[in-house]
Amino acid sequence: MESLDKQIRDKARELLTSGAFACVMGYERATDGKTARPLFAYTPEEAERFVFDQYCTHNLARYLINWRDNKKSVGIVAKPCDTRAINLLINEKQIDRSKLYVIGVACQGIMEVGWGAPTEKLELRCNTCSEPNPVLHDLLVGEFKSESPAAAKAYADVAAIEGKSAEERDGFWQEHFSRCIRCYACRQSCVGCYCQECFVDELDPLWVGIKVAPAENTVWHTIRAFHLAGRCISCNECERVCPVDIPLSLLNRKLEKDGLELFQFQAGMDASVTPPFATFKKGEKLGTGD
Amino acid sequence: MARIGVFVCHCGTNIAGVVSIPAVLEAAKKMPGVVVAADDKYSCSDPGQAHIRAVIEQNKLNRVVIGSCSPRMHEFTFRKVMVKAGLNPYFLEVANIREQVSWVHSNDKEKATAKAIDHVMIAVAKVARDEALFPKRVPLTKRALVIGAGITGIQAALDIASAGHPVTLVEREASIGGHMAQLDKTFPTLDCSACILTPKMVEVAQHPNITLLTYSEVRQVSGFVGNFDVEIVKKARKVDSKKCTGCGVCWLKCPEKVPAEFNEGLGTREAIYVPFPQAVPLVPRVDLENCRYIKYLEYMPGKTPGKRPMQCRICEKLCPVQALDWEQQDEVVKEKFGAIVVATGYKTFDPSVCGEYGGGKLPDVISGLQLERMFNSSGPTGGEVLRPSDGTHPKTVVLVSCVGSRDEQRGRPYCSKICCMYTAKQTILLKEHDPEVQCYVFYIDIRTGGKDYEEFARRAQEEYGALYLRGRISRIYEDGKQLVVLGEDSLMGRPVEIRADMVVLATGVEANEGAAELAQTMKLSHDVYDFLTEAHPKLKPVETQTDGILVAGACVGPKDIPECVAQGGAAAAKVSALFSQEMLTSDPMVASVDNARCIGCLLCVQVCPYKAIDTQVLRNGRTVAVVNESLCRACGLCPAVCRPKAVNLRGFTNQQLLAEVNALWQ
Amino acid sequence: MAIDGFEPRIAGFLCNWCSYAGADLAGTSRMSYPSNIRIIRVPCSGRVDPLFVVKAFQQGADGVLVAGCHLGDCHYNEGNFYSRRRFALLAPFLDYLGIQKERFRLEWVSASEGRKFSDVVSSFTSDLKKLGPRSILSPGGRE
Amino acid sequence: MHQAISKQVLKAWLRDMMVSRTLRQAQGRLLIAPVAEAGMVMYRAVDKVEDIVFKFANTVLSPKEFFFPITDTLFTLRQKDGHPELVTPTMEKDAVLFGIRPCDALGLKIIDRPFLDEPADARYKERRERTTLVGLACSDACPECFCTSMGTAPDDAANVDIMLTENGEDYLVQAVTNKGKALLDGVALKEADTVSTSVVTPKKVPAENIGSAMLKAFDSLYWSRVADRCIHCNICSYVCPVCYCFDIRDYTSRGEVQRVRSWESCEAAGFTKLAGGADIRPNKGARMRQRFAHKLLYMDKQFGNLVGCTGCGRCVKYCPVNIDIREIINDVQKMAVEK
Repeated sequence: MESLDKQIRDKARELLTSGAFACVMGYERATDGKTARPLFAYTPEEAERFVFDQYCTHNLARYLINWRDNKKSVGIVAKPCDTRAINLLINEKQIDRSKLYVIGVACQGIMEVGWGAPTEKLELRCNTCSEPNPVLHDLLVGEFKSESPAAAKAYADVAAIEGKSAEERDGFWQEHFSRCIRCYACRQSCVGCYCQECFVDELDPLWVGIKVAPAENTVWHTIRAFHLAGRCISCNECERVCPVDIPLSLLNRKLEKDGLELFQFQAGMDASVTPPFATFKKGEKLGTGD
Repeated sequence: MARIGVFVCHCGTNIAGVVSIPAVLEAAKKMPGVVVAADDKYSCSDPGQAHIRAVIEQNKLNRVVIGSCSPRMHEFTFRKVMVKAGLNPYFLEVANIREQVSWVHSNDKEKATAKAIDHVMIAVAKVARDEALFPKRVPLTKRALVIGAGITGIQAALDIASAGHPVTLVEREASIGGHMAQLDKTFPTLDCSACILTPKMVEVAQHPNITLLTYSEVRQVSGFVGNFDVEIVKKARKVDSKKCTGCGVCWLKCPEKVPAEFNEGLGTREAIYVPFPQAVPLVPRVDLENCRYIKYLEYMPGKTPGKRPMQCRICEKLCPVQALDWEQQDEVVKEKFGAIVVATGYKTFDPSVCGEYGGGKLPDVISGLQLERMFNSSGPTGGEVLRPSDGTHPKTVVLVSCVGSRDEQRGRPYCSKICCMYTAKQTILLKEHDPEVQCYVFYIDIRTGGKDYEEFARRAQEEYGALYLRGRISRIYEDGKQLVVLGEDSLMGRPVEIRADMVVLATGVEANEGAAELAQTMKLSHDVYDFLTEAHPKLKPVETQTDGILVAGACVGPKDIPECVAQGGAAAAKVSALFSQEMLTSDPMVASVDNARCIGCLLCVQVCPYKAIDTQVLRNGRTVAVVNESLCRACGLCPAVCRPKAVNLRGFTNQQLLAEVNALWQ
Repeated sequence: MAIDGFEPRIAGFLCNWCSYAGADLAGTSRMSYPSNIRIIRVPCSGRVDPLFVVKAFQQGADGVLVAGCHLGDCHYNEGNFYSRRRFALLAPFLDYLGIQKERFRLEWVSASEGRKFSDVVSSFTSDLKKLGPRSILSPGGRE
Repeated sequence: MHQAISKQVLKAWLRDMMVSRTLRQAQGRLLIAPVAEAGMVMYRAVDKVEDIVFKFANTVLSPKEFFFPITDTLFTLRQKDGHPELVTPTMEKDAVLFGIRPCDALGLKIIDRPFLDEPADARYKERRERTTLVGLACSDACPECFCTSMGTAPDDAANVDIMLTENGEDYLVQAVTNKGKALLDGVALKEADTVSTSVVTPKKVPAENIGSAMLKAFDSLYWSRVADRCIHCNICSYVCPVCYCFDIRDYTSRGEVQRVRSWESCEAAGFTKLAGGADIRPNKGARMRQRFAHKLLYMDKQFGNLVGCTGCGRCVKYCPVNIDIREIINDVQKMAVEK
């Protein structure tokens, strides 16, 4: 079995040599020499820098939107959760599948990393992962997993919050939201957040005040999460990048959990399925307004 | 700069008796943008309206809030006042302080006043964000398309044409007339179907405003009310209808015989034929499947092994006017229409799926429509009721109702509405044809809603001696020359066995073939049985969700002739009303898309109930949504699902609604 | 635990065709109900963006009512089916954030149901009185 | 000879500051100090000395957020008896910022230029003048920091009022300014017996003449290649002790208007969007270059002998996609040589 690095480099070199590809996105070593960072290879030579290991945390599908209007094709190294993100973008007509080459990586799980601080601890998303194999790919590297180890405990932490009293929940979130510095890194890292102008940046109507205050922050976080309802593919980049450690995945996965229960829908699994807010069933029982 | 005037109506004591008008005026004067606040005894009265106009002019107001009764009452009245005062009518908001305040909170005047002030504040906040709106006027094509030329379509076409508008009537079959042409007599009057239908058919053919396109199908529909672009395929008859005189020599001499569809498979027709003698137009068509010359032509290029078909062409040789045109091809007609009436009718349930009734294998188990053809003197049996197996006259006839109706297991849970009545009619006609006949009817319920219907059904039993047995048939099988009908009489609670000479199945009504496809072509919705959906089951029975497209007759659901005629007329009336306008005025309160914000996810396209959102490609190559203002009904689903807030709904914009929310409890 | 003298604030988004007309009918029929609700007219319950609901809570609402035509009766055929899906997800989400689910109601009130409208406002008001005021999300937030 | 303060006395001193028993001040001072919050260390106003964290690598946000807050109400406009009334906020009490690192103190020194050069920013000026900085020397170097390359050092006392350096059980005390001396007035200091502070040596970065190197690399494609992976998340600007860009807007609520200044970042799309929709930095590469050019070139040009980086390393640590200013400085120097 050839190493993942070599398989990715070989394919990337081949794509870039063909002339049909503008760029191949993958990972290279970060400046700490241990962790990884995104690499955009434009030439076959640059493809030699590709690596893949359990520190390749970034969801590169986030960058695909930058290539939306490009005439040439692009290649992308995608973990299973990243491939769900690609499905999301295809479903929302943001990318053309025919101009995309997906090097799917069967994932062994990603470790929690900070710059210069790789750990041996699996990330939260991997502990709650329900799909360890790429849902779409043109080339598969790595070995398919036969079962999902984590699906059962996917929402234990969400259920723990649900189990608290309303006052406790309110206190919990206000503590976190009041810490928010509104850098919008959560949005910037998100595959689903590709609006030309985010509602939070809009001046007219002014949905969210400029003032960084708990009430405004709450509106921001509520709507940010809700705009991802039925769309979040649980890559958890938002939480990873948050400089003040707001547990954003607890918001996203609450909506994912309820979306699964109410609409039997999980984002990104199949690009051809209509998202839950764009359809309905007349007789369905949803617990609200039945 | 907004200069807002607030007018508070006393409504006599209706409002002023509960709400403190001075307090509301005082509060209103402090609201942002308000330059004047005034009151009226009755704002809607002539003096009230004149006062509002005067205050608007004196204070150079450009926006107005009126605190009064519900906007559902007088919004329109006050809009007209705005116009008279020289303002755009959409710079007006009505604060509901009567129905939703004074009339419901009379027990606490203080709280009622506080709520009235808040409602005025909400309206002031909204009016500041109002935009001038201008209705668009678009020309319309005063030409109607009627699809389907059964009795419904015929009626609709005649009524529209009589109102003076050109109509194109499209019929899929070679002749107009539809199912009604197949019937012998009609219930409950027993008048001859052909006698009442054919004059209308002739009238259609001769009406100067009606263009008849038979043997034609609608292929594509685009556009919107007043301006539909339609593509119609005129299928090749291989007969030049301009030359043909309908003399009939061709079909009399055609050697090929095929089962006659018009006669429900009883008897035969030729390969060049008219479906029935009174066909309109009386122009035969060549059946491309069965014509010997056509088969020969198809054989020649490939020269596939096998017997070479004969070249025939007898019809061509005999035709006195050389009307046969073997070169004739399908022709596509593209035309503009202002309105479309869909009257595509129904088909009857196919009983061959029902094993217990012999599954279509027993020759003497026939359908109601087959019996109709036998009754008919121009039918396959010359008006004699004969057993298909041996041509003898049946003496014991069992009629079975609800075949393919009220049957959950076969996916037809609905009542077909007409079968009870036509079964009763057929028992009478059977008896009239042969007084020795004894009829038995198996039924679930006898449904006879309609003028003179119940009396008619009773006559079948009481005067004509039809025996009605309540219960289902469990099995029909052949025993010698007779049929054994096993069933249950559920009123007596015992099994029944009848030895019958013939069984007639009252087959139910189904959506016509291709109904769902046609609905998709026109972006109409249909139910799970493929019946088209009307805009409102009670109040808009012939309208659809698409303006300018009307539905009538059995394509919406099972209907009898009087209903179909009424619906055809109703649809025609709607078309005439539409065509009475010189220009169409579109409501300016519709959705619009900001191209710069649109991300092209097209969620709006998916949720729009009116298919009013299309896509367009911008110069930079991006695909974005675009609203067809003529189709938009302003429900506001699209702005609510639009994450980047690229879609907005005029009159209820994000800016307006957010201003209202922000004004709550100020 | 009811708080003496607490008057909850309710923001009501009513669809023009059914619920707003139902509220009018309550008035025409002089059916008295608590004055705690402030009404915003919308064309359809499907027009109500979740943002408006969140903003109403931010603006100090103790409860938010969204009301539309009964399912199947929507003036626009299916608008309320979409709003039901939307709020079926939003309501538990707000609850999760600490805004109890009792503070949000999605109701179907037809134009003939003046009585139902009055009952809905009465019961919502009394439920909110029991729940008490919302402590957080005062306008402008905490400094 | 070195003065020192025992840890016990230090805590008592900090406690006293808040209530001002010994400091002859009408009211106590606001004490801002590093505290632990949700697993991070942040500067917060404290009311209990027990909450203060004395050993920490560095805080997530620099103490810039106290002088130039994330969100700052400049004034409030409200109605009073039918007339508009303008209310300008002022500090209620004098303040002490305890535990500032030399890198962050240098950061304040740097942004003093834009904020205090005339016309001075009133809000910033008041906070600066009424706040005493008590520095805490670093006992460890973080893997990401490079302060010695940017003109300061782990124990640099130049930009604080008082410098504390951990020395066994005590802290060495340097009263640098008069403001510092005043704060120490009456505090029981002692003489340090031995001095055994550890010497910390952060990594070096070739920052000499970086300005001229930046000029040479200005038009390079390099910037858009780095920007390829940038997600424009603003984190670098927000954690930076020097970045001082902001946006001002009016904030209305309940008939009251506040003029609010909040942090902004040159990395955000639309940061330079002008009326009419034009954007002078419309692409990612231009925004990426702006951040580094501002720090390494423009500040020097504008204020003279000033580099807008203190080597605190926060941007390196918190960047989600590893845009590493040290790598960039290296690359720029290399490009300059090649040119």
